[in-house]
Amino acid sequence: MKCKRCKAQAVVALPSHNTAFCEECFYLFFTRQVETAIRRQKMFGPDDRILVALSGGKDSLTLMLELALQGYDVTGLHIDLGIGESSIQARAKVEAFCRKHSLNLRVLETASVGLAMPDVKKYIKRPVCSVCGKVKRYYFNKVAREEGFDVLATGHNLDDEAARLFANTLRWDAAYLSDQGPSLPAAEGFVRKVKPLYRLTEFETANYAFLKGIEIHSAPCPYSQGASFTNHKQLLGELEHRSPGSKFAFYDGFLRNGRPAFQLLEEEQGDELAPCRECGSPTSTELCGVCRVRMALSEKKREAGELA
Amino acid sequence: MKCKRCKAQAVVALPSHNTAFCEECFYLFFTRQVETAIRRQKMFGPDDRILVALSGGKDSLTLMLELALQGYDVTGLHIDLGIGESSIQARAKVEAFCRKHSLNLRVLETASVGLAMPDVKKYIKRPVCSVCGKVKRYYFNKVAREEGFDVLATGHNLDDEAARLFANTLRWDAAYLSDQGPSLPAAEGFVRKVKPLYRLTEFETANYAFLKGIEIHSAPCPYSQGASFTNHKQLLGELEHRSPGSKFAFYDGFLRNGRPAFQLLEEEQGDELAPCRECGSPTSTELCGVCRVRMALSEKKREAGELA
Amino acid sequence: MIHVRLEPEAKDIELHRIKTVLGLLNRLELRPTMALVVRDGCLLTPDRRLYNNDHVLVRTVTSAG
Amino acid sequence: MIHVRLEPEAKDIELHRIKTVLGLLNRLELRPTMALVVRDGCLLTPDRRLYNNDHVLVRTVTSAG
Repeated sequence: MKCKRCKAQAVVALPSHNTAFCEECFYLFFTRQVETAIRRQKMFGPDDRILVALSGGKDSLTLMLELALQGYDVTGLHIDLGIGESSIQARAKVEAFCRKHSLNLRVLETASVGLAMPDVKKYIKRPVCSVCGKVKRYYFNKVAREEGFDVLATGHNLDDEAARLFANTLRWDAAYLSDQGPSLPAAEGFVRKVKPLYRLTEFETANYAFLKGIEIHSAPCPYSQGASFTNHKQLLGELEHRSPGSKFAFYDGFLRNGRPAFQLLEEEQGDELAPCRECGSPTSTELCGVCRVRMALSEKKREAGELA
Repeated sequence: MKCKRCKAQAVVALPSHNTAFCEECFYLFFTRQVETAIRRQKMFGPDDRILVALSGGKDSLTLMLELALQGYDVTGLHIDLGIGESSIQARAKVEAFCRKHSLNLRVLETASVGLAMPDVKKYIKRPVCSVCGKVKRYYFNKVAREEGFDVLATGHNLDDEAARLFANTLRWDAAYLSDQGPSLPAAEGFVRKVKPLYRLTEFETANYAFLKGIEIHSAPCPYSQGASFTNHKQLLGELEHRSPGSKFAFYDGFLRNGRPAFQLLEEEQGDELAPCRECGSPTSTELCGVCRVRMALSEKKREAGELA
Repeated sequence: MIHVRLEPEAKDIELHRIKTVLGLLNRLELRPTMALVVRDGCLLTPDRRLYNNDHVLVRTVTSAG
Repeated sequence: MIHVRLEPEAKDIELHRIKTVLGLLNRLELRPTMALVVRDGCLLTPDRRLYNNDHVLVRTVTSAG
């Protein structure tokens, strides 16, 4: 297979775009997809300060490197969840990556704010993955706001976004469907959130990470019950295989024609948000979810004699 | 496997309902699903005159028989498309079925109104399946209105409805999504349309037809490019297999939470309908689709020297 | 060995080492709710045993429309 | 015969009668966009030939999160 642009030996074949590229031309393709995402979804400009959520996986590190190469002002934020060897390794990968490429990095340890995940798993009855996701989103937003960043960027790719959309659609969850997308504007208490890789598939980010020599953290979290949305990703993968391009068409069509309907519905019926009485973050209840978990955890640990 | 109700040898196992039935108890289950559909979706009452669209397939004949057994006032309408041996066989099956069960039947030949499908295929450049569907819907509605029926019933089952919904959702077609459902109220120029089998799967209607000894017309139409929505049915079948009940949940959730959003959107943006200047049927253009096809066909045939 | 009539394809095949309806469906790559399985005019659930020289009808249910 | 390293499972297997990357992916029941295939540090497209005694890395791309 030859590169469609320069006719050299191709290293990446992309059926959904009906094309194939050599390494250099693949970078060009990749960069243009990110540029198009940033421009069309009005994500940010050259003067914005961007906080990039870094888990250590291929997508977040790819995003960080690509934005830096495009000249944006990026700072990484890694949240250390304190889950034994897994968290230690993920953090080490992120730190080595940022050192190698001379990129700014902040690390926040959830244990330091009373939310070590092993404690959550031990004392809180709710599914740990759901609490963990909530805690991460909360602190990404909090750090971005408190340190004056203009926008929070995450490494979600097209497969992540399409699988999440598929799950929300199967349940017809109007609230989520009104509020899912690659670029969510700032709102009272929430920093702007963007997903510059939403036009690129998992396969494309994996190729980029491999070609750029990014050492990724790929061990699954020991608490995870298997990959989230994996079934949906497989079904959508099947659909894409039979009809290349249909995954992007599904997601893009939603942004154009689906989401507006649910936004209209939510305007008529949606919950009002008000500041949490503990931390000031926007919430539809009096006390926000993260403050509730933090308080419950501290009480349970006191009962168990682990706190003074 | 034993019947969950009476402990006799089961003949039908239904994973989505986590149950199995003998023949008699399966009929009871089937009847109750149809009764629930009619009641919850306010389809019709005991005094309504019901026109049932009969293609000759298992679903339409099953619907006709079950409604007759429940004591409803039903009349069948078969549309003879004039497609050679295929149409002859389908019509023969429908006529034999109605004779056997002493059911009222009307037959309309599209050739008699200038719309024989072989001519459409020969002279009209649009996909014949799309024109054929349009013509059938048009005459089902026209006969129902002109002959004073209260409601038109079609044999669409849960798989048909879920696959169509899936296709409309993948494209996020807001107009179709605002207007899909098992019970569409009468509107200016349109008779009420209902799908009393929408809670029953293709597997369930196939079992019913087999057990009732219904001789079905199962040869595919010679013009068809393979079964419509078959890929989508397979994907949804996979989803259902992994998570029994998810097909109905997808469709039912749409009716509760998805459709209202698109109806709201269409109220703000939708096309206005007005009577067709030729036939009076409601249309968003001056001349309705069927009249346009009929005129084009008659002109092409005149040019070809087939009409005076 | 069992004799299998496939519908609507109207094709006859013979299969070996099949012990149950579920085994037959798996061999044909059909999910249990994708086909009716009939022996001597009676519908069979997936758990039913099949025997040597059984004649079985397998009718897939997806409508051809 | 070719030697295959599977990631992220960290498993080594050997496969026979494989002539192309596509054939390798098919044998592993992977669609072409579900995995990277690497030989001597270089990415291979599905049409590339594989040779006897090749050492190949197959890394599935679906993130484990």
